[in-house]
Amino acid sequence: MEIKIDVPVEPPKELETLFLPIPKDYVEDVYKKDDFLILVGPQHPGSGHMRLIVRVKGDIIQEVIPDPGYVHRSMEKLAENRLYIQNIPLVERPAIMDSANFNLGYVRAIETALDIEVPERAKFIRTILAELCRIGTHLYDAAILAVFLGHTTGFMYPFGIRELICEALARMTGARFTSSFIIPGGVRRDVDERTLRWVYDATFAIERRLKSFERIFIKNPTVIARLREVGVLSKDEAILYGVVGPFLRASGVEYDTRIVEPYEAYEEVTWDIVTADEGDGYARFLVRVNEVSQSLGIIRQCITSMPEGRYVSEQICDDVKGNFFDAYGNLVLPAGEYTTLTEAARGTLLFTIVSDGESNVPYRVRIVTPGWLYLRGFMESLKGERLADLQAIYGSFGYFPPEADR
Amino acid sequence: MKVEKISRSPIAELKRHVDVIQEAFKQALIPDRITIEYPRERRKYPDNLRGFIVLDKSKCISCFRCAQICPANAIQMGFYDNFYPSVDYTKCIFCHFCVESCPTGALSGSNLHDMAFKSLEDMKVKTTQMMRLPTIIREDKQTVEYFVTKREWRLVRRKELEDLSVLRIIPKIKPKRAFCEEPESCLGCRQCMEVCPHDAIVMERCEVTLEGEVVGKGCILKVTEKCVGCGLCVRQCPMKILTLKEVE
Amino acid sequence: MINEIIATLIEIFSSNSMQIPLIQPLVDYLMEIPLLNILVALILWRPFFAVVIMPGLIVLMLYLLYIVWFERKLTARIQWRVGPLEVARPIRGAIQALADGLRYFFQEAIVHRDAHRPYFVQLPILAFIPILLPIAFIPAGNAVGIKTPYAIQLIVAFLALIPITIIAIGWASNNRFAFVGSVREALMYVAYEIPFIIAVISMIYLYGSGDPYVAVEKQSLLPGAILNPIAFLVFLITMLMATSRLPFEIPEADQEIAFGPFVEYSGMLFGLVMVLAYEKLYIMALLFVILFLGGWNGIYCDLLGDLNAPLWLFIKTIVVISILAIVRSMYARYRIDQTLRYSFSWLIAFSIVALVVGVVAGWIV
Amino acid sequence: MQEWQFVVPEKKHKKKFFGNLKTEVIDAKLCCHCAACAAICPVYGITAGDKPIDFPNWVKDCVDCGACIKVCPRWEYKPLNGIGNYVEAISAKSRRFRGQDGAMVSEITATALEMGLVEKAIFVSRDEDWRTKVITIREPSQLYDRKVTGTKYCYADSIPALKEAILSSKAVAFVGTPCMVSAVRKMQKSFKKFERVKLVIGLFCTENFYHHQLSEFLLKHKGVDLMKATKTDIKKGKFIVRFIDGSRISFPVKELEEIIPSGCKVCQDFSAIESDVSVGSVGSESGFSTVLVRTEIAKAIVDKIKEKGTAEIKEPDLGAVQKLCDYKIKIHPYPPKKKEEKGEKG
Repeated sequence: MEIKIDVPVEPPKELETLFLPIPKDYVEDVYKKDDFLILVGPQHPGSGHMRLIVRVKGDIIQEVIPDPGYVHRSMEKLAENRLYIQNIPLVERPAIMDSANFNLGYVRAIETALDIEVPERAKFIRTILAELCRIGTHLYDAAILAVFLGHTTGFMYPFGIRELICEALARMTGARFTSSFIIPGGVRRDVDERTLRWVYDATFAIERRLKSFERIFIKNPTVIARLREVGVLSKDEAILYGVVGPFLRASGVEYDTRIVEPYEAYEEVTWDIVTADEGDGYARFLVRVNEVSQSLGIIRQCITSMPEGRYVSEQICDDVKGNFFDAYGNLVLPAGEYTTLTEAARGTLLFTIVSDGESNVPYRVRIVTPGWLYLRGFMESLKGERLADLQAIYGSFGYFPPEADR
Repeated sequence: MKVEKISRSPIAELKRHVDVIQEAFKQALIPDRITIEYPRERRKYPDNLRGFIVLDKSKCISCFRCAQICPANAIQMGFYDNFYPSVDYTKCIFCHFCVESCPTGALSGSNLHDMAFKSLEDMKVKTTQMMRLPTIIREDKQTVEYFVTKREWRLVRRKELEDLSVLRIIPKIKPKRAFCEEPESCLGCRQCMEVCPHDAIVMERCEVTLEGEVVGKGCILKVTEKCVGCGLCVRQCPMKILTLKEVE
Repeated sequence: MINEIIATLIEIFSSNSMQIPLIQPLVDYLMEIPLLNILVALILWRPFFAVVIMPGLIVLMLYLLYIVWFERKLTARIQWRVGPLEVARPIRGAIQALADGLRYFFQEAIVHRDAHRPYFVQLPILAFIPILLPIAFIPAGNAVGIKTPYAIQLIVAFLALIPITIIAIGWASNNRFAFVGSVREALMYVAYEIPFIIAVISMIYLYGSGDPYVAVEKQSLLPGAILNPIAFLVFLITMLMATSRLPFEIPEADQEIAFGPFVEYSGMLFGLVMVLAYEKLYIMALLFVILFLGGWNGIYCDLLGDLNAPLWLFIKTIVVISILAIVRSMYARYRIDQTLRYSFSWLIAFSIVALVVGVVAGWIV
Repeated sequence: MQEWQFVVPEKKHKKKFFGNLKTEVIDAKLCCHCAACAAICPVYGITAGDKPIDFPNWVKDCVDCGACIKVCPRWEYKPLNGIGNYVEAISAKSRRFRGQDGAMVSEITATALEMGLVEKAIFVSRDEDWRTKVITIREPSQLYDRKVTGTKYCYADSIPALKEAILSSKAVAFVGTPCMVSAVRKMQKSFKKFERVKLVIGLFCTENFYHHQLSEFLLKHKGVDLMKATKTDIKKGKFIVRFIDGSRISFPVKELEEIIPSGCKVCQDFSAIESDVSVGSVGSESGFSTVLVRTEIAKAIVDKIKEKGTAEIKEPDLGAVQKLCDYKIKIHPYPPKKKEEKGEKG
């Protein structure tokens, strides 16, 4: 029932000085209706670098208005002033843990432009890298979800396991992450047999550690109580709001770019799409947890069926070492527009490169990151939940502002 | 593949509680600790780890490739007896594009990944400092490595210290030489001559006064034996008539 | 004149002083020295000893140092980490809490513009009164501050005051999150207080009196935990809720509302409000030990004499708290509505069952 | 060991070569502002644009290579005049494009592109204010833009764009005024790379203007705002400006005397004698343009046009062209008359 307060409630002054992306009369309307505006973020233990303007009535969230762009780095504009090859470290930066997938999308756009045929071995190595980064991102998101639920152990375990991923990346590429390892035409260096064996064993070690993580966090009754039937997105809603990636699959839609238009070695390996029906926070979490095991399977298959051969296409150069500048320094794409779809860890990632055919820098680079795509669904799923569920849903979506803001 | 349903029966609920408590106490008694106490024990990293960049001055042909490929604009070419790179570690992102670009293997990466600088000025590492690894103060008494098998993942601590090696790979590249493919359209601007760091391109039969005026007519540009194939003249030539050709 | 006063004071003190054979020679030697003997006599005076030394203030401080460090160490151990180590490395960073306290002490305590300044500053200090008052009533064998047959009821009553101060803190610091936190604290207060009191009442029924001595003496054979396990369980859970520990760390949910009522505090004031929950836990654990674990019953050591009882009480308390500390790294945080539902359905039902059991057991015993 | 030779031209003064150019051409009011020197300058120091050719502190920056002198059409200037020799003369009107008159420039370029004779063509487009800007045509569809076709009576830096084009592609077509055409020919003589310019289309030209002077003059004296203009034209000694609303204003070219650049005052080449094919409105009725085909490649293109029938062909009246050539010789004497010089001096 509605409780009327006769006391005139004035909206506080600071709301005007905060440059909120909402009109002034909205704030007045909120205070007239004796709702409550809570500004979560951009610097808040329970939010990424994004301000969420939460309108609550009692404990129930009426509406959430996002204020993204706090970590906007104008990546697309920066990309217009650099050589094509120099953009590779740049496009990795939006999602640090997910660097290989971003790198892959950009590089594939260049390859479609120059129609380079990538050798098989390079494809397999790329697939391993992409899947390692996918696991790393899922673990990272699980950790963030855990700490949002106040479960510090659940925060530490995935980061501990992620250390092994970083080690594997370091052994393969030479950097713990943002390893600008994927270049047009292949990869920068060949990966020897010992490292591959090590990664193969590491996958099992990761699985063992995930068991104890499952006991203490995934199947934790309090976690289940917090996440189940929270932030439900039905199948139609998820499609309507353009949710992508695991979060779309959690609502029962079998869509995965790796299946729809397979790009690297994903045709050679066998794996299946993980889906769930509930579409609630717990389903979103479980889908990603199961995807981790799928990715581990993919990595093992890739390593066991790793073909021999070149690691970089002979159209570029016979050996990257030493020829890097001559091969890529003055790369000019034929005029046109080249788009690639990649399944990044958090969903569909779109790269578009527009080239004018003359200059050695891109005319336009368009990056549409998954975070930006499912932000709307995230906001919609918050309506009608309790204030404490804000963080639970946030974690269940694994929203990553730097990725969305680019 | 669907994710499996979680049963809501109180029995299963209780079992999960028991699992949690069991796991917690197990870890409390025998923890699977993986923390590395960093300054005292150093982690073993692979040799190809991208770390501090080391320059071999004798090999460097000052071709400016590293400075031009650097995505972060961190490399500047300073002049000593010739042009040599110097890395600004406030900007460097350790992508090692420069190392990959170096045609003679003068630049090479080391697996020294933890550098401390006293001030921002020190982070602009000079060429002289780049020629060897910086002075290292070792606090570490032992080396740690992640030992991974199919069954387990643990830390192995070994007493001997890890040696911070420099991974030197000399790329297999045929020596190149500047070559003029269309002499008829040479402007005679002598840009190639001026940009050449090794004075490999010389001009004959007409002299240039101090004001830079050319006296005489019908000059000859010459690529001498000194050319190391850095390709600067190729990039400089306004008519794009120079190329690099492999010498056999 | 003065000498007579001192003489009478020493007379009063030593008439009712702790008898500890272990240090008796030292005490005798010190009693010879003038002006020092009155100090020794005062320290050994039972009420003073109970309130100030053990289980009183000094031990409380030691306990605070211990529990903050131990909790962090244990959590780190479970989480594959090392935990606080660099402060006093030889003793594994045991004085980390002291270092933190020092940092808080020298940190600037900011009182922001919109806060109600006097209350904002006073309330953290006022909050200590309901913490310290129960200590005067908690007996440890012969060492007791104020001896009364209604000690347990009084302790419960004083404990009930603490949430009010926390709510007032939330009001004083005029902040959205503090507001939400105080409301949650109020709701939690209602949620845990009723089962908690019912559980205590059931034990009082069981022992037939609110007198700790009677309770402890009745547990000489069987501890109360076995006499009334349901009350034991309810008391344990309500203890977690009352001291806002995980999984019921709802009022100051760090990630949701950023420490709730204490969001605006900094420096020394934050240090004060941070240890509130721990001190509350200490008092409740003392009560818990007295009610369920047979208080100061234990193997009697002749050398220690009167010191036996406080020591046993303290050891049991520390053990209980140390075991409770593990919960922090096991569970995530429940939601406020879930907690209320549990407590108003299950906990109250349990506590009523516990009351019945207590009445029956009390009638039998 | 490899060596090659280049020629350093003769110096007239004891200066760097741009100094020579400055004294001999620019200060002697012979510069026709074709921007060939700006294009060829290896240090990119020579600046063209909508102002006289200049090289800020050339004394220091000029590398003294003499390329600018090699390409300058007015260095040791011998004016060409008359119609020049041609293999065929037609008057045609394009069926596809709409241009100044017959849009034959666009037609020829489009045909050349379709035949694959050239990869790209350097055209001059304009903005709202009739400022010229150079664009590169890659496929004929770009020529449907009315901004691209149609005459602009202002200088444009076509030749710098031409140089960039030849560095990147093998065969280029070029459209320009007679002075530009002769500049391109001179470049081709000096530097082999410029032989990649396969097709040079010359335009009939009496004189050309600086944009700022022209727009300022029109605004001051005629109250004409070029922003609203859709077409400018010179017909029968009259300067005609058409507007969006269909109205038109016209006045004799004589009035433009004061803003005619000095370089044009000594130019007698009306019909772009050195070009492959010259196009202009003179000598045809309105809506048609005269095409003077001079070389084989142009002939091939015109034959292709005929066979495809993308333009309707008529007989031109070459007398009119001849008349204008003589007229230009009359009004632009070389060397300039004494009294004019006096007038300029005074």
